[in-house]
Amino acid sequence: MTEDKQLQDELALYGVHLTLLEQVYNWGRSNSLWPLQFGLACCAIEMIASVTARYDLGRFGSEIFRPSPRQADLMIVSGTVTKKMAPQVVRLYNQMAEPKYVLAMGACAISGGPFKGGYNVVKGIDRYIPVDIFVPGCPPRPEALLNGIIHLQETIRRQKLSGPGKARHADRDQPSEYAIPEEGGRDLVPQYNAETWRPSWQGGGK
Amino acid sequence: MERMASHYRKSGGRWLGSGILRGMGVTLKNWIGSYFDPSRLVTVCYPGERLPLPENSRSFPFLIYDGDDPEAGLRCVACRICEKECPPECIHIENERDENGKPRKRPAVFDIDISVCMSCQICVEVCPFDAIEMDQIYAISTNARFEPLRLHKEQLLKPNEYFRELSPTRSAAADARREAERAKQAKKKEAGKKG
Amino acid sequence: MTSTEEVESISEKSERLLNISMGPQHPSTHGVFRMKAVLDGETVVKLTPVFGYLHRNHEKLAERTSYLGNMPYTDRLDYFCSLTNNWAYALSVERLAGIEVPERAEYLRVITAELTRLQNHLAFLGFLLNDMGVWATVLIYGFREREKILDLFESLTGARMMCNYMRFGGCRCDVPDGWVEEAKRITDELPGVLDELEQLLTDNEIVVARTQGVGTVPGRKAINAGLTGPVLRASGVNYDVRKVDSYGVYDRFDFSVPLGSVGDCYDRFMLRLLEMRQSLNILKAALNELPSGPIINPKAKNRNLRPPAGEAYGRIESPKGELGFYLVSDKSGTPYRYRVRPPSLVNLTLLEDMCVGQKVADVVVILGSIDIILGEVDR
Amino acid sequence: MLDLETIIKRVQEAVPSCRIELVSNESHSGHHSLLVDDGHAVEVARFLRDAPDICLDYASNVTGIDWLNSTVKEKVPVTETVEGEEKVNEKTVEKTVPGYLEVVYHLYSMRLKQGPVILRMRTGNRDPDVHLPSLTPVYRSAELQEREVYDLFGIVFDGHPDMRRLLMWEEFEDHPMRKDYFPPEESDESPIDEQARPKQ
Repeated sequence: MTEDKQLQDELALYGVHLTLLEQVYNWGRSNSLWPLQFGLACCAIEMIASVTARYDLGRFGSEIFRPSPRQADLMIVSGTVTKKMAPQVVRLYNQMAEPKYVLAMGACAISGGPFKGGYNVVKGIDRYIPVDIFVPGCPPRPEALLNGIIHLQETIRRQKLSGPGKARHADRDQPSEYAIPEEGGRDLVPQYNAETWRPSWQGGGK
Repeated sequence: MERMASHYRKSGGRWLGSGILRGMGVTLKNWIGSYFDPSRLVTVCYPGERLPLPENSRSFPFLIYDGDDPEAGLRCVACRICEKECPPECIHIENERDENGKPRKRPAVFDIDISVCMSCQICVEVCPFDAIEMDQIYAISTNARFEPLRLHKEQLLKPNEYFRELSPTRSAAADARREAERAKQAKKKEAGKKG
Repeated sequence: MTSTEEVESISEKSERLLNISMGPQHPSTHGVFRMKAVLDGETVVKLTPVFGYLHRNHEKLAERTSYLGNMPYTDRLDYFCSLTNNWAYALSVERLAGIEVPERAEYLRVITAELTRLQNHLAFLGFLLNDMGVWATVLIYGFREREKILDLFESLTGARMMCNYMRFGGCRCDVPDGWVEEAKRITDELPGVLDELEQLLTDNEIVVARTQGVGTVPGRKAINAGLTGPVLRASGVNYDVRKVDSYGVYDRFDFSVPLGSVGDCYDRFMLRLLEMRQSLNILKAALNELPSGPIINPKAKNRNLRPPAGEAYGRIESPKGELGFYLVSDKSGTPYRYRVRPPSLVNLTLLEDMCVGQKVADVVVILGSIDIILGEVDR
Repeated sequence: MLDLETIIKRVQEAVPSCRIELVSNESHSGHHSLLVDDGHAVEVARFLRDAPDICLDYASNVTGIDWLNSTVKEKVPVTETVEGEEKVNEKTVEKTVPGYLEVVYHLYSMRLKQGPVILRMRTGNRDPDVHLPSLTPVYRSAELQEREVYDLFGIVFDGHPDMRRLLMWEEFEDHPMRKDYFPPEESDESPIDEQARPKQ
């Protein structure tokens, strides 16, 4: 890859622009990330603020919030995911078409945040669905969300579509839907999705 | 005394559609204004340009040290008040121990989990030594959940000069408090020697 | 109210009836609210609200957190109005522990609370019109002005939304240099903005058609159902906790309480526009008269506060309605019982009554005109 | 504003068989309250709402409190015969006060702009299904709040038109605001908690 990059840069000096289909594809996708219109709690207000005039998420091609998961590429989990809400969040994720990304915005979505001790709070949405970007803060400023989206765009531009280490959505072995937890008598069943998540003392994360 | 909203109750404009046209006048004014009028030209093109943050603005806590050496100038004495008072319990402190296992007044471990921190600055408020303060760095985003969002002592330690730059008013007040405390201690010591 | 059996028998009789579920992910429900509606064609026959999708155990967590530690949690109740939440909680603790508040702090509280009311109502207009199908025009105008107020909050308290500003016996920090002048400038600017919003909205034929006569609540019924705030006053009931209790220093300001006459969505929407003008009057006076002095009672204890055993109920007029905190102390460092009286939840009591008989598209407008925040509904 | 003694007197005149007593409150707020027996609570509430000079037409806040069993140390005089002499000694006896659940209503008058008058009702014990009468027929504003109390404290309100859980899902078994409720064991993933976890 690095040699290709050098060659590309050299040729560009002579006015010859070469690119890979992969790069064009990733460039196109990264600049039209349509988020799901889906606000959970306090962070949703900062998410809305980042769409309005001062911060203008539209500059990054993400101003079109789609109310339907079928048309969305990016799920911004903006707020506390309660145990009553978690099944719907996973269902919405399952309904989104590939390639899809998840951005956990704010302390609550990452880890349960200040409410992590509550009986009805899921301690981080990464227990049920894979998360690509984490933006800490309570709530993160709109700039922090923009920063997270820029980070996600960079991540997308680096993704490979074939060969080893290819992106999750390009890998047919990776699931694109995850089990929806059920509401049990005392807690959600299961408490976390063992396919995607392990407690931190067993290595944590994926 | 009370105004009735019914005085303001209208049933549309003078003729059908005039209300809508008036409204569209407002949107037109805003649209044209968004090219010329600075009060309607509000977009800040982050990340290229950024608004200056006010002095009081806060994001996550950091630890202050005096002088050049972070270990020698560490203000924190591991009294663990902030750990106890932190509402979401995101601070973890372990004391340094001497050979006999007795705890020293220094933290061996000082971790803040910013994936839990709610930026409430109660740790700053309760700290009797002005050792912890609120930073203004907000542009943090990570790919991983655990390690990058858990700040260790080494990452948290920042010099007092950094704080002076961040907030001249609050750092000046803190410096004055510390100076007064030091003078009081010295006086006590002297009095003790005399006595 | 129609009972479930009745509706089931109706749906057996007629196959015209349609069950639809709106939410918890729905662009108009202002968060994670869900409504189960039974429709006859376009008309709503029955509507059941479903709560709890944002129930994050505020009250349970508060029972193990210190009195001071609960202050930042109150920010996250009604996350638009952190400062009024702070005030209500501080007021209850002050009643419980018998703490006096210095004059300057009271003025600062009034100033921040009225600024909160302004930015809440600005955002409310945006969301209501968004629900009506204006998409984002008014929302963007409203948020443009709201950002200016949030800048004030940030330079005073350090945060845009989660201010955590008030303390038992006063406020946490004094105003920075130039803050009062900046606040005055914005207060002088805002009437122009309100004029513009009124010009944009009040005689717009579509707004009038969508809101007048929709979701009407008579005053007697509103009182019995415990509606408070703008929703109650739109039905013509003159009840504003700022006037009735005159907590803080509200009795020193000359302001009037706008009232509606019909109690429909139009009145609720108009009333907020008028209320903003009154808030500006209070703000102007408070900023001019801001006295000097301490901002916190030096005798007041915040850390390790252990109020005497007993209970207290403190309430204020938050932008949504009457926000109350009921605290029971058992002399320990944490409240024995900590209860929030959420205006957003109680204001939803009459949601079904307002919606039945209306078209399904009006449900969205009615919900928008009540102005709920899910963080407070479910806590 | 009528004082509570007068209100008690008026209530006893209007609803003769009801038991109503004053519960005093030592804190600085001075919010004393009225304890009503559950058999007559609805009648009392209706009287308080409809009497023209009391006119408590608005129930602001409805909430539950869980009081656990508590032990109270009491000094009891005991007559003992020591060496032929009769002596009155004071002896400390531990007494268990059974716990109960309590519902508190904060009533205001919107017409007279007065209040609050605080009504309380108590259950006899802390059993899983304790019953109290619902005041929703009198005050519609109690509808959602009583449902919340049922959900979180497990008090069943008789006469409530729609007694379902408000916040938790239907299959949920516990009543989480009770003092003896503990959330289910969870694998806690916060690094801080993990550090605090004893190393195995």
